[in-house]
Amino acid sequence: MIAEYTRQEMMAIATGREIRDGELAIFGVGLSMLAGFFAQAHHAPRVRAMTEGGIYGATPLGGLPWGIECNRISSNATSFTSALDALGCLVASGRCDVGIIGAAQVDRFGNVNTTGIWVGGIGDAYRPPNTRLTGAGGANDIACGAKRFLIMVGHEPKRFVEKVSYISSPGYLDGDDARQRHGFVGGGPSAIITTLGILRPHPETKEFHLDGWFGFSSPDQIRHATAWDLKVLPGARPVPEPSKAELAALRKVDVTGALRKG
Amino acid sequence: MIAEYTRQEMMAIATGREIRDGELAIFGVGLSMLAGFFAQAHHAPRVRAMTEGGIYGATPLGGLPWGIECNRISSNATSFTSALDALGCLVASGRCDVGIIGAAQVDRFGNVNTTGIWVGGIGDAYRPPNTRLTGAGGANDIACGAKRFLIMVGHEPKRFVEKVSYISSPGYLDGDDARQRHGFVGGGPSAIITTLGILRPHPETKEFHLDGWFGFSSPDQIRHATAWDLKVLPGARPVPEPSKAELAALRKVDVTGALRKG
Amino acid sequence: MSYSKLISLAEAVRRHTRDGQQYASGAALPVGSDAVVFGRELLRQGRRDLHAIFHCSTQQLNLLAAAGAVARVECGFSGLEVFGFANGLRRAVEEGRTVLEDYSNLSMALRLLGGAMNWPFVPATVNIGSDLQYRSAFAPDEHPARHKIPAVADPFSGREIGALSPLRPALAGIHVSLADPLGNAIMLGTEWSRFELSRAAQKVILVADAIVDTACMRQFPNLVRIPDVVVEAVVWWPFGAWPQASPGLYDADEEHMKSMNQALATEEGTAAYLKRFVEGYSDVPSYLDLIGRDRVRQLAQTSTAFLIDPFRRWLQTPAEITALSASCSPAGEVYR
Amino acid sequence: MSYSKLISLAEAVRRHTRDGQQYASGAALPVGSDAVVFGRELLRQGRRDLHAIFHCSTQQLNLLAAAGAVARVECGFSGLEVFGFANGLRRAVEEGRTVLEDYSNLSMALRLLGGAMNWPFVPATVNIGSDLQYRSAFAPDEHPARHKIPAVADPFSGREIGALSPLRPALAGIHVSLADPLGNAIMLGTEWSRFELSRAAQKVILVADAIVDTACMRQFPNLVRIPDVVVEAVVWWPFGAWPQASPGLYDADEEHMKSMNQALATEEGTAAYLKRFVEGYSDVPSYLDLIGRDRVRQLAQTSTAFLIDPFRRWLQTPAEITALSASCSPAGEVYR
Repeated sequence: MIAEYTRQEMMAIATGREIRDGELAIFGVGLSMLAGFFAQAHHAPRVRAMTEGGIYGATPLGGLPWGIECNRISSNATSFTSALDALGCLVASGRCDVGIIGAAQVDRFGNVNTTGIWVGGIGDAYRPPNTRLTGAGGANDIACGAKRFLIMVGHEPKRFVEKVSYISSPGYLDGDDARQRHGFVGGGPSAIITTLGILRPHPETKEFHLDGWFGFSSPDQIRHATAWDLKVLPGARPVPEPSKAELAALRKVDVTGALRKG
Repeated sequence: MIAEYTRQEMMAIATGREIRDGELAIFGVGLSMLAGFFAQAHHAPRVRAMTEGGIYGATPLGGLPWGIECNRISSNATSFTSALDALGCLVASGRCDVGIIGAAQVDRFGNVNTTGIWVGGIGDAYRPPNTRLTGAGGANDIACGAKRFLIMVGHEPKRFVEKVSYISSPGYLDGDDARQRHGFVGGGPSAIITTLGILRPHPETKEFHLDGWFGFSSPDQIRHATAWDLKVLPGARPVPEPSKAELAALRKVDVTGALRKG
Repeated sequence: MSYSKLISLAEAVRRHTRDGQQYASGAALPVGSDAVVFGRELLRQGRRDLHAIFHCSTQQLNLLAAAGAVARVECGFSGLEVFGFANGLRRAVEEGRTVLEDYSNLSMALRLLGGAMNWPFVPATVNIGSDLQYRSAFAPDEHPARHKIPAVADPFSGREIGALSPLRPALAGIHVSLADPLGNAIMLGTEWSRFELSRAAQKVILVADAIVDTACMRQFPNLVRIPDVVVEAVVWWPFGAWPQASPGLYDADEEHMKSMNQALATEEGTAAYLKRFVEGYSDVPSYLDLIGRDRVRQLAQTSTAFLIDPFRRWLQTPAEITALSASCSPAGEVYR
Repeated sequence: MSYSKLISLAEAVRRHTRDGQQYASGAALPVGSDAVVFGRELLRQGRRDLHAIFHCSTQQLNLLAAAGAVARVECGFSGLEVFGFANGLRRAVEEGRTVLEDYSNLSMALRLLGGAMNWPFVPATVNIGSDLQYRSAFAPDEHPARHKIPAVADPFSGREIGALSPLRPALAGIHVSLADPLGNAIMLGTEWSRFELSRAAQKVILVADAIVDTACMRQFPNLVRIPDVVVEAVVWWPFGAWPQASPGLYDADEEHMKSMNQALATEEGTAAYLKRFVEGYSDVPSYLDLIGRDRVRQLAQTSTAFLIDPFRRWLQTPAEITALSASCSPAGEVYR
């Protein structure tokens, strides 16, 4: 008898499973923070969590923070420093083990667009986007510097595109060893965790392949929700459903039930 | 009737007179700090003093500090930051109005050596100095960045040399507009205040000329104590002796009478 | 001897701002410490055509852009975190009224550091290889952009990295938790990039939620990350970051965060918002009335309130602050 | 869940140091906060051939160099301020036993910043045009030196400035006023470059004058400039900076500053000093006996003592500290 859970909860748990005990991890707000603190509550008690504002040693109190300077994350911190410290000294330096970022669009090489949507592409001369999004924020810095990073994104064809119209945060650029040209100290995206399954990069080409699907989805469904010709990794398999302990840990973190609405 | 005073006191007062009210000023320990706080006590009540450790708003308590992190300067500060802040954000940036530095040797263009004495010169290959001195410390940063700086030094021929054997802190290098080659934001040394008088740079050549002598010294005596052919600025004249108010202000700062021993 | 730098918000904006100015604020995260009330006053005095430098978007930038006062903006993040897109800024950018140049959050901090240090450029190992480097809204015809983040070769290894342009904004309005009348300031919560901004800006005006006696600063000098020597003026304005949060003092006003952002999504909504929440107060008391005294009390019941406890004994009352401000003339009178 | 990182000084040196290592300390000014007792323990355990990175010379570097344990050193200031030249270091340099590479105080801080940021180089608008750039003790035959502070052209203006090499020392021993068992630290007084060093070093060991409960850090998170995430181990050692000062806790021991520096001026004096003040104690109590209990009490009567007042209620007693240390195994046991 499997407990009931939402797609958002499955995505958060699958993301949390990627985080290992003792790691130095940077979380953004929202889903990313829930996934991270779920990992801490469940299997990674010694995870060293921080935010890009340089908030250390804190766990959210009284619900999901509205932002990384929300008082809900500032009420039990052991250290407050700065963006330069967190994103510079600890992330861009290559010291941070893992970061979690979101995406409006992601492409086959794991490049992320959070800057804007240009109908018909930008063109040669830059023009304002038809839909302005949030910009790169700290995600570009995580994508360049963290040893690895995870991308969390809802699985829809308009989001999983052949080529993003603007690279806000670099994945593997045009694949293979393209990251090396820029000397990035970070290793690149290790997984894209979606509302339907998990994609991982091919070890050589760095193209993202299907590696796992959830109990409520299927490889076919995922391929249909992906605008590029999604290949499947050898060994791809169903992702284990959330255990009772996992769900209990996640729901303890998700005080306000934000993920149960999804 | 002129009050009695020592050569060290005259030098400190002459240096303090160079500091104007409201200026942002960086002081080192010892003579430099006494001269600076004398100015604050006497004619520059709004001088904004700091040390290279980023100690702001402090005045020495209980005597001359042993160093710029001595508790005597840490007991009434309004802000403690760091070397990067004080020497970088405020001095190297060009923001600081005036700094005071010392010298083991100074040459005709106001270049300062505090690194070492090499008998017969260093030669082409670097070798350890015969006498190792204290190194550049923050003086190089002041010499490059402060809008102007003052050099305080005992007037002896071995200290006033044609060319220093090692430039620890740049004055006008080889004169004229040599500083501009390096794009220094700071203006260079505006005066050398010695135990015998005051030297100032020629406006064009930047060679230091005699501009003033003390009550107890004379142009001849100063020329004899200078190893280069010291020229005299038009308008050079005796430096006014310390007033009673100046001496009283200085001695209030020089609690332990460090300057009266000199 | 020390001089009070306390002046009114209206006077600070009158004296130190002008149309077309490079104005930096928002040096805190989208829901946190930002001098939002400084932006309201800019609009009250009709400033426009601003070149805004915001490390992150905040409700201040959202409002200024919605009101049409921002010609150009450089920032690292243009949303409002969990509150979604910044609708006013978004609308201004999509309509081409505001030109937004994109960087990352680290890059903005580095550019402020470079300004503080007065470096000609800052080394960048981030933003390179992405469209943050290749696309420039300020130089739209360059593709790839050549002057936004040009390449520079490391002289030690030959490796090519990026060079960021330093920022030296003409004016910064910086929100702090506590300031003394001299301009010494304590920030509670992440500094974000307020330390770097306070050194990079050519002129700094503090907007403090509370004023404390200088004795507080002498007790906690390591907390005084903005010393008076870099500060031009101090403005006292409680709830100056509202509807955003100020750790130790008040929580974010979630209801107003949402309703404000919703209003700024349209021109009509913006007009109504301006009428009510920009023009609708004349001083601190009527501003607090506008928020609602009950709301004010409730927001101050923050779980972070204990952070302010060590400083309570030095807090100045409104009457004391008024007395200190009155003693401040342009020539700078002695206050103690 | 949290884990105690408290270990003994002897164990810290045994586990984390080795001959020939790049060891950074002295990240405070010559008369202030420095982990001097860490240097004593390095000598007790016979470490040698060290590559020392000292922002400024201190009595620690003076002692290590006098004892012949330093092969190379990079620093910005090699004196002892009003106490004069550092005789031990001076002697080692003049005799060619220690090779000293000169920088300025800002350059050392910048090089640590560059290491913390993992930049390939750091822009330098100082040190250029002087012999700090043209002369290299590490590359004596190059004149002018080409690799110490090479030129780099600003890609925006073409202006040529200098490029400093970043520092990433293998180990840093950092003196702090207060630490908790997790490795969160508060520094009182100037940070000098301890913030940058704590991020630049590959491994950080804190030497704390006093241990406080983590509740202290949660009350003053803005004072915790070194968070536990960058710290490997915490050593409790009161008067660990002696004979130098620790603001809030003790003054410089002027008599010992002088007699120590005098002793280090000769080989015989150094041998006598090592016998008495390096080998002459076995633990914290016998170390304090060696200083002299009266002297200890007198040095603690500092005019800065009020700086520690806000933290007194969280100070741990020696017995509490011992209990916390005992709970620390290499596998990291939970302490609370």
